[in-house]
Amino acid sequence: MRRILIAVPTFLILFLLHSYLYVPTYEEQTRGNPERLNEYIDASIGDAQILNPILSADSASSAIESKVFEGLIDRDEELNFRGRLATHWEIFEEAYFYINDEAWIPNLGKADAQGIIRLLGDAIRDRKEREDKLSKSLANIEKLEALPARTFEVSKQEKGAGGEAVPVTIRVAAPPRIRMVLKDVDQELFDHLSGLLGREYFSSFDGARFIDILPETFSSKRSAYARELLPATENNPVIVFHLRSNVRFHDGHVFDAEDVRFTYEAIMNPKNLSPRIADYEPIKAVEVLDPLTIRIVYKRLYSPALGTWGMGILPAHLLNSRALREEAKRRGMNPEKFFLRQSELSRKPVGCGPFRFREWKTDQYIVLKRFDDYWEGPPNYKGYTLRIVPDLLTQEMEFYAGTVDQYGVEPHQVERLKNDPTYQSFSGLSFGYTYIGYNMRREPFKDRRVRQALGMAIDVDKIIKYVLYEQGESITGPFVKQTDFYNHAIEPLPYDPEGALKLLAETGWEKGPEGWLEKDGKRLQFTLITNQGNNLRKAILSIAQDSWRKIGIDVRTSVLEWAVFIQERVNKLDFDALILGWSMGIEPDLYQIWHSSQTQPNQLNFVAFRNEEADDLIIKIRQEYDHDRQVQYCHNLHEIIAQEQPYTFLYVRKWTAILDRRIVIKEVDPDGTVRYSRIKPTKTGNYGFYFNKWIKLPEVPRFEVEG
Amino acid sequence: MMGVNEKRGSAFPEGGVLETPKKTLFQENWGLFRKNRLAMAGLMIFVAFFIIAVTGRVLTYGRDPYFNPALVRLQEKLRPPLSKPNLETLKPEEVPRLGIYLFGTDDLGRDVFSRMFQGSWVSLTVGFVAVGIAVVIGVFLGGIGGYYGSSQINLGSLLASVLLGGGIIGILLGGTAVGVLMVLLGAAVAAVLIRMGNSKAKRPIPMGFSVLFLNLFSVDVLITGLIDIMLCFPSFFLILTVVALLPASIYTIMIVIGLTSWMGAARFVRAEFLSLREQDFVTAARALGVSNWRIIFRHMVPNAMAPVLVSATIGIATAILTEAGLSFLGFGVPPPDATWGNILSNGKNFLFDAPWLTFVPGVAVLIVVLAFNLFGEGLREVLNPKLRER
Amino acid sequence: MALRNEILLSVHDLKVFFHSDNTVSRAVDGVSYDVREGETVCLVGESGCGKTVSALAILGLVPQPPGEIPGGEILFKGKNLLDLDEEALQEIRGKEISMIFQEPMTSLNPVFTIGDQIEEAITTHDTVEKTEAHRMTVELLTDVGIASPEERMRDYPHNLSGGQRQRVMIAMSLACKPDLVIADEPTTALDVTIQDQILHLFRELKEKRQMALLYITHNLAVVAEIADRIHVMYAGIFAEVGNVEQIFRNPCHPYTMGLLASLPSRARKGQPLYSIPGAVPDPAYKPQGCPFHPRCPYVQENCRREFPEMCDFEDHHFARCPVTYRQRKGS
Amino acid sequence: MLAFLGRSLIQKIITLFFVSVISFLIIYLAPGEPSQIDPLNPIFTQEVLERFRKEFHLDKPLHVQYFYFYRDLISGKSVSWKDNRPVLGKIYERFLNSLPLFILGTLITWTLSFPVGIHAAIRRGSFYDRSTTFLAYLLISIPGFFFAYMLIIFVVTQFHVPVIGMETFGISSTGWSWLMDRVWHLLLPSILFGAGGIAVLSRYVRNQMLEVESQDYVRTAKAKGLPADKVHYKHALRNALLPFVTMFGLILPGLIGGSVIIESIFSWPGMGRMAYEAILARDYPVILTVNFISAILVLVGTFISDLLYMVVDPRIRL
Repeated sequence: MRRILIAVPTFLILFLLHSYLYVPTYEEQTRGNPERLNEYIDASIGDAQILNPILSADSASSAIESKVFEGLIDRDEELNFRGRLATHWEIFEEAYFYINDEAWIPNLGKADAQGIIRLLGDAIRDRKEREDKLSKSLANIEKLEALPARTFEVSKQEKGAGGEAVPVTIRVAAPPRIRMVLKDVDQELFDHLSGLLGREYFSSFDGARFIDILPETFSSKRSAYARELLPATENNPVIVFHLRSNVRFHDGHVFDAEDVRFTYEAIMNPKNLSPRIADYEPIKAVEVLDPLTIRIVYKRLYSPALGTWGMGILPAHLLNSRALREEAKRRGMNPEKFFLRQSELSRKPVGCGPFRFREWKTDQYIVLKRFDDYWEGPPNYKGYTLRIVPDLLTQEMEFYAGTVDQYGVEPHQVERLKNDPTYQSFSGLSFGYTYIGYNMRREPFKDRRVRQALGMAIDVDKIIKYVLYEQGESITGPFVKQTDFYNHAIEPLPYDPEGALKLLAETGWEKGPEGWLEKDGKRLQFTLITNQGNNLRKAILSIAQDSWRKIGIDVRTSVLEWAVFIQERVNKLDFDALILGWSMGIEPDLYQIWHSSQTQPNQLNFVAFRNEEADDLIIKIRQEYDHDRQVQYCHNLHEIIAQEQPYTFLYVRKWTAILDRRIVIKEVDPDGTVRYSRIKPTKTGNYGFYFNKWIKLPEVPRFEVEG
Repeated sequence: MMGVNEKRGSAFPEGGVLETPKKTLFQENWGLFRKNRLAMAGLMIFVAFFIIAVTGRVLTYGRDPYFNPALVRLQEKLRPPLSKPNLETLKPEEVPRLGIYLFGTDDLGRDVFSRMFQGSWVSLTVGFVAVGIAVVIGVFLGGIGGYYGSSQINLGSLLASVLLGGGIIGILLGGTAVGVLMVLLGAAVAAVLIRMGNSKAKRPIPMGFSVLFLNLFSVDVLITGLIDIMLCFPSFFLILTVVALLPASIYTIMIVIGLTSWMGAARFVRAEFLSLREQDFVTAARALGVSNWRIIFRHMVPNAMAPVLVSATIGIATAILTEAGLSFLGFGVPPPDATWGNILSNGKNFLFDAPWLTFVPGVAVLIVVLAFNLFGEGLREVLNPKLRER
Repeated sequence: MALRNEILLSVHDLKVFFHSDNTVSRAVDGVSYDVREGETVCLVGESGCGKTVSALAILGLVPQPPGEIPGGEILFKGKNLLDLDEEALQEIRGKEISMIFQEPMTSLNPVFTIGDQIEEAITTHDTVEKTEAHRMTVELLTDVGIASPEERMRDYPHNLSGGQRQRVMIAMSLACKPDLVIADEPTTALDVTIQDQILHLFRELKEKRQMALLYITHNLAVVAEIADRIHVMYAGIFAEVGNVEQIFRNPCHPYTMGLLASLPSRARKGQPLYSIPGAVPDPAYKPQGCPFHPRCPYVQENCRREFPEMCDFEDHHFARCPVTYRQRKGS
Repeated sequence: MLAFLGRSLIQKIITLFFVSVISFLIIYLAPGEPSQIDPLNPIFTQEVLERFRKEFHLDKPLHVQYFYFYRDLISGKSVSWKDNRPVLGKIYERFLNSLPLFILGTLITWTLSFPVGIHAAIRRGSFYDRSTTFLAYLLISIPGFFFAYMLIIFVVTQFHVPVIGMETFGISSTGWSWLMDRVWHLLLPSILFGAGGIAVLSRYVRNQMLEVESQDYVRTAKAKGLPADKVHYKHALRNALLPFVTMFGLILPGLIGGSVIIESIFSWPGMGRMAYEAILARDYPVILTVNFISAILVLVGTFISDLLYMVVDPRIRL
């Protein structure tokens, strides 16, 4: 017995230790393994959730999806749109209005469709004599036609008196309509036309006259139906995409316009619960003109629309309803309850991007292999792997050992590794910013001066210098800093605690006996909250608390778990001040975050920023298709927001990355000469823009073009 | 073992020339305890820690604490231990009290020494309060289970308490109407029970009400059932779930750790009570007409405390470790309160740049937890005669 | 009793101390006695007087530490047992000297069958076939008066009554036909009728097996039935030594007198039973002088100061009491 | 015997019911909703959120949700809200990953604790005893993640071999060396997994042995002339082992447990991490299923330990 008790553990320990002999060292895995050079290994803290671009909403999934799937367009180094699956596209507008036969047109009186056509036609011909604005709009009209009157029926379900569903039939006898085709989208068209047709021409159109409702009990909804079914005017922007020919999916199937249409329909199918549905809701129709041409008509002016077509295109032949039914049958599941989310393809995606999916081991790794038939030519790397390493410290160690090419590097590590000859480092501004937001429903934040004073008490430059190690820049407004939309003319708030105290004194907050600021015997006290899991925000929290305490503000702090933070505090508008960040799209659409209609619980304007001028600009921005005009609106809006200081805008972080110096861009000229060049971030800070041309070499090469 | 020492302590009744030196139980145990050098070391560290923690409470809190753990000096970040502050960049009030950064500074330039000092108090509070809660609940439930073990709970009282409790919860959750109705019903049942219960002996209970007096199960079944249910939850996960879901604060953490770790104490006390209840001195006390509560608190609780004391000491150690584990996952005591756990887990991000941020709190936690454990082990040996060395 | 036989065991000036905290308990404080072949020697005394410890010392079972044997020798068949190492002692334990303990309830291992435990005693010392060991066990159990031994052998100790367990203990101690059996209060935990049966069994077995018996008890009545020689022990020393006749007829030490006076058979009807006042002193705090003096009715000034000498009263009858000696010899 | 079985079965089912209700209430009444409903993601509109809620039955009254949930669970149909995979499948996959860790950890704990504890008891008070006591408490006093980092850094810097993950990343070898590679990767996490266990168990073994060593039958065994090894390792140990046999039942719940911290540090895709991520994402089906299964394992474990106790201790017969 005693011998067993000693022998067994001894043997066990020896057995376990001897396994050491079989493990390849890091040396063998990296330098000793030439194949390693052909593979790029990325590290991520979390696993992907679902590999379907229309369903996923997390960053790990999108990292993979961006390699496997390809969109119609994307943005180039200068952030302009660039064709991918689409070679080129046109944007124009179709605009409609109903003939208002009761309106009095200046110099003409009442007019029917023909009359209006004639009037407009003359005006277009004679536009040079007109005032500037209208003439521009008129010049933009390419085609003008009258559509005859027509009648149609619409049936709807309504709730009856007792809550039961009642079918309602609406008979519409629509009057004639004018259709205009515009060369460019023009959000001010009808505004300008009303100068020609009379100020009241569009607004006095009463659609209710043309509607009959059965049963009569629902007549009260007449005007609502009229607004919906017979809008006086309608702007229908149209995008026509011309698709690239001979592009293949990873399974060899040829890509065509049907795939695009399928992707759109899949997003809109309520059964799929796609989180992207809001982006595509403004679409009125998607029409396949021929296999390589697709036309998308929008219900209304919506300038961010074009950007949404960067969405990865799904293979229709694998995911359409027939394919899903077959898959359900094969896997013995109920076809009635089998949708896109259930499909195996959400875990084994097929797209037409540069890499094809190979393997996904949950919470371990996702392996992609080069797609040799990629339309732009195959990437240099033979494989791309995303390793899931949940701990940052072990990620760092794997990186030093060379078994990971990239990891979530922290600013202080960049500082240390920057000067290491084996590594190259990149940084460029990111698209998100961090801020302190104030609940303007509450005292003392109602006063702009208090918000300004709070902002002035925090030394943002010091935060950037010491906490971010210069891996960030200050920011003054809600636009992406490297785009034109950002107004560089605006100066950031100065760090000036004395000035802050002066501002506060103006509003009645004076130092009390204990050193705290007081007003009417009440101490200036509030709670600053942020979410758990973000060390930088936690650091900002401590710094802000410390800075504010220094000028005598009694700040309490609290760090909350994400879901609790959002759902209990932010969504219920139950907070004083919070630290949070917004990750921005390039599109300057600020409607959800800054428009005054979005201040209800569960909406994103939780600080309750209300400003009429800003509201107007926000609407204009999202309807404007002209870049220069959009930029002008944005600059104005930026100024207003900077003035009002609903947030203390802190900083925008930089993308930071550390790579082995041996990873370079390799290009082969048509004559076969190979050129190596250093990886350089684009103007927008995206160093991975040329990822497909990257390769790792055994030694750092001589670069032909230095710079 | 040998029966040699059994008669120690009995004095000679008459003409006792030589009195055997009398020792109280405490003295005797203390004597034994002192011989255990590891346990003594543990105790001494424990006392030192206690003093440090209390001093920390005094010196690091308030508007202008002597050691300010929250003072940010960004330009002085990540200074190694014992380094001198750069006096040119610091305002006079920002210079560390000791003239040097004894344990270095952290990523925001805060003085690690001050933070550790404050952390000692917070860690100690977390440990003591959490264990205090666990002990109180454990002793209370275990005591009831052990003492009233065989008393039966009847349908009526169950109904009344479920209705009352459910009603109150209902009102709190917003269902006012249903809640009030339930409370009223519960009160009615309780009233019926009390009236009937009092007059039970004199006249028979009317037919319809007798069902209320139907015995369901014993108190002991209820208590052990409760313990069983609690034991079914993996404890760290239960703590994690609750801490993650509730707003993070030092109180949440203390309460949650306390509420999830009372089962051990309850079991000890229950077992001890079950055996004590049968012993003569309790029977005697009962025969003298001493009230139940007095018997429990005067006679039984002190006797049952030994194992609880041991498990409480070790429980404090565990609570400190649990807090550190929660901090690692980001659910520990939130800033600005410093605990050793959150200093440690913040520090690990800088392991290669500032190893002291990991080692100072890591070693401190190690020493204190070890001290508690050794002290607890020493207590266990002393209080359990079977393990006693002679 | 004639001194015809060889001396089997000879204990000289044995001392066993126990160390605790800062005190030393002198549990056995210099005892000497002989056990001859086939002889029954009794150690008598109240509990706590060192009887059991002195017996355990013979088998080397005094736990060290805290125990310590600072002096004396135990000669068994000429070898000093105190000098032997653990392995040599194992050879002797069970094989040549075996021991029966006070508590039959706890002295048998609850997780083995009694058959296993007895067979183990046999196979430890003799190389015998399993079947042979089995046969011998059956025989032993029959010898000690266990009915249907084959079945009992498969029982666990908790299936047996106290008397049966003690019989099993006896059987186990006899397994290797030892020359000396030490019985430490073998009947104390049993009720009176069973006690009698067991005593009977001892006498019977002794006749049959020709073994020596060192019998330890606090019960003088038992001693009268079984002993050849008696050693009355008090506080780690012998108070009086003699054969049954001498002790019972002519007790010389006040302690022995007290013990005898407290025997129920000596009490007169209607009179309360005599008991010696006080209790055995704590071995760590023995009184100076004669250890019995605080309880002694004949105590004199000298007794409080001087440790008494062993006095030779008659042929092989000694007592450690100069006071009575002076009285008897002087008168 | 049958009565005992029946009674304890009923008791355990009742307990299970209450556990299911309580865990359900904790999860559902706690603030926060599933992360699919991430309201701060501008791409989610109110309608999408409502649709998600409906899909997850979150719009129903609580008792109806309870019913739906446990119906799905018992019929094996519940799916994770996070990635739409069947919960049981997910758990099984993780279970397979955690299993080797659990087995090796338990093996290390049990094989090491016994010799250490027994030896310490036999040589009580010796230097060996004191140093193992100290070491044991040292092991349970180190904060787990601190210890883990120290170990990893030590091994990585001294031996230059990978320790993270379930196997060397991208390993191409097969057969025996593949197996041994996995064993190596198991080594550190299972040492950490077992460290606390060794400390607790060896102390327990020691105390249990000490208690038994002072029993009369051990003295009897010595008096029989048995060699010391036989006395300690047969007579004493056999008795000291009784309570440990019952512990076999109690390690059962460890099958589905797992340390989030160790698994995160070692990139081990085990149960603990899954459950942790499920908590953060409010993936109710996963949290509740894990909880339910672990409750079942606890109950089955105690049941088995009761049975085992009856088997090994001849004194207990029901």
